[in-house]
Amino acid sequence: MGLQAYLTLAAIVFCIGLFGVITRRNTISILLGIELMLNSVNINLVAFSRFSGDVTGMVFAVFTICITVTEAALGLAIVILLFRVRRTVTADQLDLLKG
Amino acid sequence: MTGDGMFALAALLLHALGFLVVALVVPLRRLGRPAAYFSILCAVGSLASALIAWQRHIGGTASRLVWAWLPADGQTLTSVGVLADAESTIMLTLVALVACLVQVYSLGYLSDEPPAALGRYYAYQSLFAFSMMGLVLAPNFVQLFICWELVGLCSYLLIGFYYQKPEAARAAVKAFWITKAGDVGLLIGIVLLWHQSGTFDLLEMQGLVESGALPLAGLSLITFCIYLGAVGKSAQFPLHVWLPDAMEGPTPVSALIHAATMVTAGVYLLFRTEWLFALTPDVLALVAWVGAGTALLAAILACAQDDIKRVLAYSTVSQLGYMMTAIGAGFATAGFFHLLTHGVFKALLFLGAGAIIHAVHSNNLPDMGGLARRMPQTAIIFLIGTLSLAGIPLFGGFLSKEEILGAVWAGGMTGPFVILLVVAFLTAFYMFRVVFLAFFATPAAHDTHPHDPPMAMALPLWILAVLSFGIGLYFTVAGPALPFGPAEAAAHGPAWLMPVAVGSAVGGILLAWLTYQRRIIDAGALAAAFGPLRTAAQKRFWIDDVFEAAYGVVLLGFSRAIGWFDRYLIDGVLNVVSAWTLTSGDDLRTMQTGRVQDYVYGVAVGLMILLLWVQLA
Amino acid sequence: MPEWLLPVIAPFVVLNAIIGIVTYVTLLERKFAARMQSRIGPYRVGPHGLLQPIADAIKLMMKEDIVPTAADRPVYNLAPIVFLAPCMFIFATIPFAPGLGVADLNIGILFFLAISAMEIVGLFMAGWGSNNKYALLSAMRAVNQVISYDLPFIFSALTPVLLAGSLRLSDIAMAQEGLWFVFYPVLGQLAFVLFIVSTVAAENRAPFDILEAESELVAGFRVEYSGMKFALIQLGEYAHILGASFLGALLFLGAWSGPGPEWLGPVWFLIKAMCVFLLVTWVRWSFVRIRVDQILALSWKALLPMTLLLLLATAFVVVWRHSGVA
Amino acid sequence: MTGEALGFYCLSAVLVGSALAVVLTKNLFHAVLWLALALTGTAGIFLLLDAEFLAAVQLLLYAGGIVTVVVFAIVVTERLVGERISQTSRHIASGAAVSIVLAGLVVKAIMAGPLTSIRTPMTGDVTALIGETVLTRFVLPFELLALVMLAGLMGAIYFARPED
Repeated sequence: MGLQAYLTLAAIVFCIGLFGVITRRNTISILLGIELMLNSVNINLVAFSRFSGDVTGMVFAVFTICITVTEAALGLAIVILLFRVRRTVTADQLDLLKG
Repeated sequence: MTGDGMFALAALLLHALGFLVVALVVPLRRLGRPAAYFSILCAVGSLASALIAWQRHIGGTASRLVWAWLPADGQTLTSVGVLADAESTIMLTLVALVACLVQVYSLGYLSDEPPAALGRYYAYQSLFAFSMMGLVLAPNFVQLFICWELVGLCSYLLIGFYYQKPEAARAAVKAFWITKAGDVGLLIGIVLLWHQSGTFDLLEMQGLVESGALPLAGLSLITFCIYLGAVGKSAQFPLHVWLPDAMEGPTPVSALIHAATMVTAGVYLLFRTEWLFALTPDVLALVAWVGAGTALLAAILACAQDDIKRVLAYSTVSQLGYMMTAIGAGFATAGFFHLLTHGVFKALLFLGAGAIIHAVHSNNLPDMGGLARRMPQTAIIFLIGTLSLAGIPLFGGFLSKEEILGAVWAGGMTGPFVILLVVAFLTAFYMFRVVFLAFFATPAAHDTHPHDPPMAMALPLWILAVLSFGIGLYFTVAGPALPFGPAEAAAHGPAWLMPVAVGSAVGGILLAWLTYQRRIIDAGALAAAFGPLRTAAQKRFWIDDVFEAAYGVVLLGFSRAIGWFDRYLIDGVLNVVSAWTLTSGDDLRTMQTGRVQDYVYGVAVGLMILLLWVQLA
Repeated sequence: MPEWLLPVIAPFVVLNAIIGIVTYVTLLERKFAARMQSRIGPYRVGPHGLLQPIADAIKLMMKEDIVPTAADRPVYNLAPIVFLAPCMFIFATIPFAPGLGVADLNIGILFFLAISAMEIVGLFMAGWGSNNKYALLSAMRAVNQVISYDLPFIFSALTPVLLAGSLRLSDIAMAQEGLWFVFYPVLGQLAFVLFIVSTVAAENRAPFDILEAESELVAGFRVEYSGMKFALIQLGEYAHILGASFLGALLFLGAWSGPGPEWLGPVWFLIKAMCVFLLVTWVRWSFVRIRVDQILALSWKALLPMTLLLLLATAFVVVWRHSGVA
Repeated sequence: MTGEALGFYCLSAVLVGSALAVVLTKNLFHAVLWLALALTGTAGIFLLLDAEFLAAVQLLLYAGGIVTVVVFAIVVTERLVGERISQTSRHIASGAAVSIVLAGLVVKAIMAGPLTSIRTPMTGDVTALIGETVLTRFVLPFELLALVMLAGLMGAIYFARPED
């Protein structure tokens, strides 16, 4: 399988994740969509790395995974805090920034 | 030559120094008396310099000391400095003298003021003197105009010295605005003149006029505009209304304004530009007629006043009318001479009145009476001033009045001449009315015990008294060797002039004596005889009312129109604009849903468009 | 035997062997526990109760499969499989003798740890899918505990990795030809103790069995399960313990090394693994349960720093020895 | 069809299918489980790309870590309150349109480019290489990453601290 196949797969997964981020109402679901998007990024990194024979991409994937884990922990902590304060995790109602 | 100019400059700058030090060194100003001493010191130095300058220039030589100022198009548009000649230095001396004496006098008169106010007063005084001197010595119209405005400002500040008093504040504003109305004319005139001649410089312009290089077209308008400035400043009809109200300031200030500064500025301006006015005889005739009318009007008004300062104020207006008439008749020198003598004796009268007020604590004539016995010095001094004003021989006023009457007669103006004779009669009458009522009539019930003023006030009074008597005596004894050209001498009127003039004055005195001292003629009956006139006089000929009405109708109406315009048109446009902004803001802000997802959505759409663009392009 | 058949046969054999072993490991534990408590244990079925596990299995298979009405059916049904799968997968990486194993990956130990961490997903599915308060609480506790103890578990397992210099399990086994890592001065003993403690906790066994604490949560996350599904969960649990025991034997006890011919290697390995298993069981039946907060505190405040320090010390030793040799 | 291709297509189907399930399923808990499957599928993709280490890390951190944390969050926010929040979505049509068009455009761009399909052989142990690279060339980012993670964890602890 060529590089194109992997990249295409990653692109599709990315767009599915994007769809989730755009359409979901629950904050946690949005987070899931983000995880999907980041995951597809990792596929890209590893694929490029493998096909170019350079390990750098994989190193970056490792970094990405670490950052993602941190982000997930932090994001969920925020979700919990939000819930505590506003008794909801529906993104529609978290619009204090509304102009 | 230059060295001669230096003394005039020194006289000018010493007052500037006094002002700057007193104004800027706040602790000194707060102390009051030390500031006053410093200011007086400067004034004395200034007087000495002015005297020396006068001495140097008495022969008629002029010296110019100027520095370039306002560069324009690579050349100097105008300069700044001093133009010292016989006329300006003598005027300078008068200003320095009166300013110095008034400052000394104020030390006694204002001894009850709080120190800070006293310091402020002396700062104003120094600035006032400096401004007037700058005006007197101005070598060009620009400096003249600037100093002219400074004088207006200082009179505003000093008239409103008791700014806690609403009347004083109102009087100050009134003086400021009415003189400003004239100043607008002056400014327009100066600019028009510059447009015609291409220069601001007095000497250059005089040269142009004498060589006939100045185009005559439209010159009448220019001189009329300049005359407007003088009308405002010198309280000519109809802009004289501010001067009586200016009495709200401290009495020494009135002395300064009436005698040497402010009101004399207009006469001095016309005198300085006499050669220009000579080119426009119609304007000169106007000047003469307005001057005569003002003199009569003010004299009548003065007869009906009970406030001693108001009587003196109207007499000033009246005398300014005299000077203007002389200038209008074409004999500016006569007017200038009267200006000088008047400056001395009017300062004397005002300061004397100040001494009376200081003693009696009232401005009202009925509150006074029999003061001659209690304040003999003041009585003598005031009498000297009064006699001088009435034009009794041997006194300073006599000579200059004679000269004016002669000049007007020589100028062929019979109407003004007759008016001026009547005014001379009225002048003697109302001044002696004051003298009899204040000093000789039955004393009113006094709670206080009036006495002669303290040394600081008495000294200037005596100096002025000696001067006003001395001038008359000197010229009478030394003969008609007046320092004013042969034309003046030739203009001396016919032989019957002097007896008639003196007679009318004595007649006025006699009438006053009969009415107010002997009470042979009932004052009420006299008033009844002139019923309508008296009523009119008490109403000040409704001029103030006319002004008020004009203000009400014209100014308020105009303001309302402007207000309507502003409220409904300008604001309307603004409201429409702001409403539009608000609505569009409201519409636009719906984009800001505050939901992060929507922003992600926007990013995705943007990315999509970008990709589309890249791939389709 | 054709070459391609080996990858098919090997897992099949291993899987069946594991199932068999696990079945009898339960009997071993019951007998061992009974002896500790001065009982006899299963004795009736077969000689000395040797057929008891078979009987249990048959009994469980014949039981009615009950699904609670409120349960999240797909999740509930899938949970045992998801739970069991990683527990079985971990054996794929373990070499039972030189060359005898499903896949001797070059990152074997990491893979083992990763797969065993997946167990929590099945556990949670079971707890959630049952839609039962006890089950959910149990799952929550499991999450807390597993997350907390995964780290010390991994770190303590990394000490032998550092000593051997490889992530490949067979390399680690080979490295102990001369000296079992459990006998490695200081480091080995400390690592082994920490490993045992972490294993007990990671396997949710007493004294760290708060997630199934009978007196509080009845039976924990599997309270709603019955019949074959219950059997699968039990199987998975014991398989996991067995896998951890094999790992312990491999990491610290020299794996298949032992006296006798080479074919005895797997036997030695099994015996060593059973020793580790009995050690864990011994702990299980000897200590009383401790509270949730105590468990978490022990992990974060004691085990984690200790394992980290140990790892650091090991790294220093390794570097020092390498430079010393060089 | 080679084994690799077979594996790729199977894993792709699993990955795409479970990803779709993540964003489409109504039950939040199911979505998380689907995500776990998707992540596991990704680990499989990594294996196909000879990145065993990454696959292991993926399973260890993602599948083991993130999924548990997410479930934890769900429980804290939803189940313990006692009400079941059903998953709803909004502008599905336009969101789907945008996503599909975007995917199409990206895939078109990928297909347009001349991309290699030959794997450059990697010398040596990939895991060891990654380790070496991390500790030599990328040691500074690595340390920074450690710092970021520390800060992130402290932030998470701060956010989720018990209410005083």
